[in-house]
Amino acid sequence: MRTPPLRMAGTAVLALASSLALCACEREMRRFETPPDNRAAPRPEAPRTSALQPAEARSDPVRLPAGNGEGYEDNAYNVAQGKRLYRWFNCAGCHAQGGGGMGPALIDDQWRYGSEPAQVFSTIMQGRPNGMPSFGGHLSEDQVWQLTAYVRSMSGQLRKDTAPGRADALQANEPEAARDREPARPGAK
Amino acid sequence: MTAPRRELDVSALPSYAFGHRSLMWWGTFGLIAIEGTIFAIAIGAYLYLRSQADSWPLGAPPPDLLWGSANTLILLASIWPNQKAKRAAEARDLVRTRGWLLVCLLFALAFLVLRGFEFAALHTRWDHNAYGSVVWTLLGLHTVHLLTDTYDTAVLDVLLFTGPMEGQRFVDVSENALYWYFVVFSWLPIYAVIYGVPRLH
Amino acid sequence: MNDERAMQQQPGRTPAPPHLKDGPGPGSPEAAALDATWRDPPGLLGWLAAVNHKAIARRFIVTTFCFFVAGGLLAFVMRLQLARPGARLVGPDLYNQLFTMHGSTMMFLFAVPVMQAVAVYLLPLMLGTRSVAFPRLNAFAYWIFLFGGLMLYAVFALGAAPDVGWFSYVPLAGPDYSPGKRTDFWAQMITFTELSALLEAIVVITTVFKLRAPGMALNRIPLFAWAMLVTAFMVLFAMPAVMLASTTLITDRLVGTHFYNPAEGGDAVLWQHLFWFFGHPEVYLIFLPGLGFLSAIIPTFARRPIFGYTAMVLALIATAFLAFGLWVHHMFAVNLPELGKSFFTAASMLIAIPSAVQIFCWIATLCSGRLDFKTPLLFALGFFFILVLGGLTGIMLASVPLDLQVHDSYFVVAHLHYVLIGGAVFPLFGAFYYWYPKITGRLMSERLGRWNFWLFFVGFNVTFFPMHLLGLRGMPRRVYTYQAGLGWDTLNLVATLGSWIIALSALLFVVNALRSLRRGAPAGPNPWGAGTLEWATESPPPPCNFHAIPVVHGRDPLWEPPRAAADGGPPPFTHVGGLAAHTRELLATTVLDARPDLRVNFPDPTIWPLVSALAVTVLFIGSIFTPWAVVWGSIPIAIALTAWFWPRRAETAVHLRLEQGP
Amino acid sequence: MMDALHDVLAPFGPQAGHVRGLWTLTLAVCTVVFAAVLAALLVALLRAQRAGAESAPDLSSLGRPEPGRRRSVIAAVAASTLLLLALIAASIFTDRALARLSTDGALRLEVTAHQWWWEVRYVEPQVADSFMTANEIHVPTGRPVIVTLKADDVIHSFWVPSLAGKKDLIPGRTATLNFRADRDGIYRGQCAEFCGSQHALMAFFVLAEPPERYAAWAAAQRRTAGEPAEGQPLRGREIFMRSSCAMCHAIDGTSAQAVRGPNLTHLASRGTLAAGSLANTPEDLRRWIADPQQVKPGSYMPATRLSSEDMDALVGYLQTLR
Repeated sequence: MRTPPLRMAGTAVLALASSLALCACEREMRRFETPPDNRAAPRPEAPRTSALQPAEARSDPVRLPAGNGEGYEDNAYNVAQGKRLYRWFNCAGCHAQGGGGMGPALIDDQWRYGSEPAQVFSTIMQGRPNGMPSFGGHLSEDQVWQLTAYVRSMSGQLRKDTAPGRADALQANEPEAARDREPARPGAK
Repeated sequence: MTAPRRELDVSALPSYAFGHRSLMWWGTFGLIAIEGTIFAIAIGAYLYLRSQADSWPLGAPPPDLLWGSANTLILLASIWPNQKAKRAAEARDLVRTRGWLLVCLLFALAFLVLRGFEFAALHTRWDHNAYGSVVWTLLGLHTVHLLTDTYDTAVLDVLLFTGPMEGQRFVDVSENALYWYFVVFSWLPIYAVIYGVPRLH
Repeated sequence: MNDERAMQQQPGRTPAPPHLKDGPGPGSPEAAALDATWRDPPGLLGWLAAVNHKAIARRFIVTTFCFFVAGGLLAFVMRLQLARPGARLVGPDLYNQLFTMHGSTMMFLFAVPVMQAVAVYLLPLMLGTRSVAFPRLNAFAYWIFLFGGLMLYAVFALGAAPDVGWFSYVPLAGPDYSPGKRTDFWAQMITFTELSALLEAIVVITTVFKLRAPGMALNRIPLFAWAMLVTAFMVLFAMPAVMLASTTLITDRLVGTHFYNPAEGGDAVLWQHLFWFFGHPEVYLIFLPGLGFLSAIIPTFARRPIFGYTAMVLALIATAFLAFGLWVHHMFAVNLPELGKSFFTAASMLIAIPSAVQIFCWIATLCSGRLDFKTPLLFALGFFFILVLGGLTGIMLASVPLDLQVHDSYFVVAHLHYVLIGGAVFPLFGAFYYWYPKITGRLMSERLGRWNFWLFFVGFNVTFFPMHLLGLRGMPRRVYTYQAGLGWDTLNLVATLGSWIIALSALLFVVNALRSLRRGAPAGPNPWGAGTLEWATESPPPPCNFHAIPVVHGRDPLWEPPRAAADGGPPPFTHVGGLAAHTRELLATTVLDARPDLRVNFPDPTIWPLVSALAVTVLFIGSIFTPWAVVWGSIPIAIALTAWFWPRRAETAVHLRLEQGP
Repeated sequence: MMDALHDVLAPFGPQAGHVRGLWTLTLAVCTVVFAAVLAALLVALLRAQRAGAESAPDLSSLGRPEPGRRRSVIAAVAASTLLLLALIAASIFTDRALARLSTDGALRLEVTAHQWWWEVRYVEPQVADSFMTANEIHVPTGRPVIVTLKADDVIHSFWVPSLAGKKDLIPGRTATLNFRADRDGIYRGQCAEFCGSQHALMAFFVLAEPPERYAAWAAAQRRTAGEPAEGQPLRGREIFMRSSCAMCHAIDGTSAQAVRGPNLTHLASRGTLAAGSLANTPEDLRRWIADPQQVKPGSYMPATRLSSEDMDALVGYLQTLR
C-alpha cells in the first residue's frame, strides 16, 4: 500500500548514491601512473644554485599552462602529495606554515600574482621577481599541480573533504581542512 | 516412569519489581559496565600520555579548581534528590516522584551550565597538544553522559506528568536514579585525574 | 502513530480475549492466541517493525553470512594476485583495500556478530522462554549493524575503501598519511558494529540471567548459553577500548586532536595498546561461542551428557580472564620493557590450558559415548585437527624470540586462520548443519554435507599450511606482490589452488542450504535425539516458541524428564501456566536457581528501532564530513528514541489490567 | 638481482641461531602434543560404539562419577601444563641469551626507514669518517653490529631472518637491534610492518664480508664523488643538477645535497635499485628514471622524461659513481 513513497525514496537514494559515487571517486582515486603529458625537461639556461633556490626567476614572459589543474584539487591524494612536496622542498623556508616570512603569506588568498590554479602553477614553474625561484624543469608538472592544489588549500579554497588534516608535526596553525577563506591579513607582505 | 502434566501457576506473581529482580536493572548494569570501562580506558590513556611526556601538563597551567570543585559539590549534592526520587518511586508515590525528579532535573541543568565554565577553565584546547586532546576527551565523555541522563530524566518526568501511568514507570525512575549515581561516582576519579594529576610532581 | 494503528488493525493482531492464560499445550485455543500475540505484524511495515527474536536473528544470520561470502571473495582475489610473483592483476592501492576489507569484514561484520545472531535465535529456545530481553533493543542492534556494514561496502564500491589494514596503525592511518575519507569510514564502521555488539551483549546477559525456564539453575544451563554469557561479559569490557580508539583516531583526522602525533606529545604506540586491548579478547569473542557449539553438538552425537560440565564452565571463565592479559604479544617487536614481555609470554602460553581442559573433556565424552557420525560431528572433529594445530603455533608465537622472527610474516597468517577458521568457522558450519532443521523445519542433505566438509577440510589445509613455511622463509604479510626467485613461488601457487577448493566447498554449502529449504527431509521437533530445550518445540518453532513453558529438572531436560517422586509425594511440575495469552507476557526467574519471580510485560513490535537506527546512521556518517553533525544529528536521534520509549495508551491499559505490585 | 639468504631456519649469526634452537625444541614438543591429542581422539573414535539418533542416550554418567576418565583428563592437563612451563622457561632463557650478545668494539649503524627505502648511516667517532648509503648494509663478519632504528614517516619493521629477529621503527621513538654475522654472505631483509603502497617492495641487503674487504668498502664509501670525465659523464652531471634528480638526491662532492631520496654518491657500487626492486644495470636504471611508477606504483620518485641521449648521459654519469 505504501509503494509510491517507497519508489520515490528509492529514486532519491539512487540519485544521492550516484552523486556520492562521482565525488567519492574523484576524491579518493589514487593515480599511480605518470600522466602522459607530464614534461620535466632539464633547464639548460638556468644553473641550479641550491635545493632552496633551484634557479633564478625566469625573465621571459609568463606562460600560463593549458589546463587549470583539473583532477588535482578535488583529489585528496594529490593534495596530500602537494603537502609532502611543500615540506620536502622547504617552501616553509620562505612562506613558513603559510603565515609568511621572507615570502608572502599563503593562508589568505590575496596573492600578488593571482590565486587561480593556473596562475599559482606558473608562479611555481617560472618563479617571480625578487625571490620566488623557478622550479620549472626541477619539478615534474604533476608535482607542480599537486603543490598548487595544496597551496590553495592553505587558504581554505578547496573542498573540505579533500583538504588535508593536521600534520604529524608541531602545529603552526589549524589544519587546512578546518580553514575558511580569510580576507587579506594587513601586514602580510 | 515420567510424571503426569502438572502446571506451575504463575498468574499470582508480581508484574514488576525493583532492583536486580527487574530486567531494567540488568540493562542499566550493562550500560554502566560499558561506560565505566570507557572512562577507565580514557583515564588509562591520560596516564599513559603523561608517562610519555617530560613535563605535564603540556604547555598549559593546570586547570583552575574553582568550577570543577563547585561542580563536584553540586553533583554530590544531587545524590540527595535522586535518593528521594528513588525512595518515592519505590513507594509508588507518583506526586512526590514527579516533584523530586523535577529537583534532580534542576540540579542537572545547573551542573551543565557550570560545565561550560569548566571547559573554559582548562586553559587548553583539544587541538593544542595531546594533553589538551585527552583532557577535552575525558571532560567531553562525562559531559555526554550528563546530557543524555539529563534528557532521559526530563523525558521521564514529562511522562510522569502527562503520559499513561503504570507500575513499570516507577522502576524506570529507580533505574534512572541508579544510572545517575554512576554518573556521579564516575566523575570523582575523572575529577581527580583532570584536576589532581597536573598538580602532582 | 498511524502505523501503530495500522498494525493494530492487522488480522494477526486482533487481541485474544483477556481471560485466556497459557498452560494448555499445542492445539488449544490458548496456543492459537499465543501465536497470534507473539507473531510479528504482516506487511512490509510489519516486517520493518519486527521484534520477534527469531525473525531478527534470521536476518542477522543471513546478513553476516553474506558478509562472510563477500570477505571470502576478497580473499580469493588476493590469492589470485599472489599466485605468481610480480603479478599485475591488482595494483597496490586496490590490494591494500582488499586485505583491509577482508580483515575488517571477517572480524567486525562476520565472526563476532554471527555468533551473537545465532545466540539471539537459540538462547530463548534453549532456556525455555519466548523472547530475548529487550527485543526492541535487539532489533535496533541488528539495523545499526546492517547500516554499518552496508556503508563499508558502499564506499568500497565507490573506490574509497579503507586501505591501512583492519588494525589501522597510526601514523599510517593518521591524517598525514591516509588522505581522504577512507580511514574515517573504517573508524565509523567500527563505531557502528561495536555499538551493535555491545547492545547484543546486554541482551544476552539479561536473557540468560533473568529469562530461564523454572528449574534451570545456573549449574544446569546449556554450555552454549554459558559460552555466550562469558562472551557477552568479555564484549562489555573489550569493545569499549576499540570504540575509544576509533573515536580518537577520527578526531585526530577531523578536528586536529594530537593523540597520535609524537611532535605534540602524542604516541603511536598508544593506538597499539588500545587496539590490542580489544583485539586479543576479540579472538576469544570469536572462539568461545565456537566452543559452545561443540559442547552442544558433541553430547548429542555421542549420545551421552557432556563429561566434566563444571570443568568446562570454569575453563570458559578462566579463558575470559586470561584473554585480557596478553594483548602485548601483538607488540613484541615494539621496544617495550623485557620483563613485561616475559609476563605476557607466560599469560599467552597458559591460556592454552583452559582450552586443553575442554578438548580433553570432549575426547572423554566421545570415547565413552555411542557415536552417530553425522555432518555436524564431522565438523566438530575437523575442529580438533585444525584448532589444535593452530593453538600449537600460537604457543610458538607467545614466545618472544620466536615471535620476533615470525611476527608479521605469513606464519602468522597461517596461525590466525588455523585458530579462527578451526576454532570458529568449523564449529559454526557444524552448528549450521545441526540447527538448520530447527530453524527451517527441514534437514540439510547429508551427502552434500560430507562433500562440503571434506572439500573444506582439505582445501583449508592446502591453502594455509604452506603459509607456515612461507613465513619461515621470510615472506612478510600484507604484500601485494613478491619477486621471483625468493623461494616463495611454488608455495604461493599451492595456497592459491587450495583457495579454489575452499571456494568450491563454500558453493556446495550454499547450494545445500538453498536446496534443503524446499527439498530437505522434514525434520520433526528433534531429528538428532538431542537433550536441550530447543528440541522440545516443533521445527520451525511457533512465534511464541513454547505453548507451555517447560519446567526443567536436569541439564539435558529432554533426556531427564520430570519423574514422579518415588515416595508418593506431590508429582513434580512439568510446565508453567498462568501467563496472559492475549499480550506479550513472560516469566522472569531468579538469577541463581531460576525460581519464578515476575510476570514481565514485553513491548509490541514498532518501527521506532529502525527509525532510531537510521537517525544514528545519519549522525555517524555525517560526522565523517563535519563535526557539527554530532550536534544537529543528535536531535532526530533524541526524537526517535523518545517516540520509541513513549508508552501507547492501549498497551498501558492492557498492562494495567494484569498489573500486580511487588 | 642478488640471490640472498632469508630463512629463519638457516641462521648465520648467534641471534638467529639461538632462535633456531628454541624453534627446534618448541617444534618437537608441539609435534609430540599434536600427535598425542590426535591419537587420543582416534582411539576414542575407534573404541566408541556406534548408535543412531533414535537410540536412547546413555545417562549412566549422571548417576555415578567416572573416576577413570577424570583421572586421565587430569593427567593430560597436568602433562600439558608441565610442557608449557618448560616452554616458557626455554623461551625466557633464549631471551637472556639474545640479550647477552657482547657488543665490544661493535660497529654502529643508524638505519632510518622511509616510505619505501632504507637510509643507512655509518656512525664513526670522527664525523669525517661517518658516511651514508641506502638499502645496502655492509658489515664485517664476526663483529657485532648495533643498529639504531628510526622512522621518518610511518611505522616500519627491520627484519633480516637469517641474522636476527625483527624490530619496529616507530616515528618519535628510537630502538636498537644487535646482531652479528658469523659467515660471509648476502642476507636479504625486508620491511615487515605494513607501511603503505610499496610495503611489498621495501627490501634491503646485509652483506657480511671479511674485515679487510669491509674496510676497503668503507674507505671507498667515505670518498666523495670525483669530477666526471669530459664529455658524456660531465654532461650527465649537468642534467642531474638541472632536472628533478637534484631536488631529492645527494651526491657528496657536488652541489646536490638533498636528503629526501637515497644518497647516490656510490650508487654504482650497489647491487640493486629502488630498495631491491631492480638489478642495478644501465637498462633497469633507465627504466627506473624514465618511469618509476611502472616499477613501483605509488613510489614518491617522479618520472623524468629525457631525450634518449640525455638519458644516456645521465645513466652514464650515474654509472661512474662507484
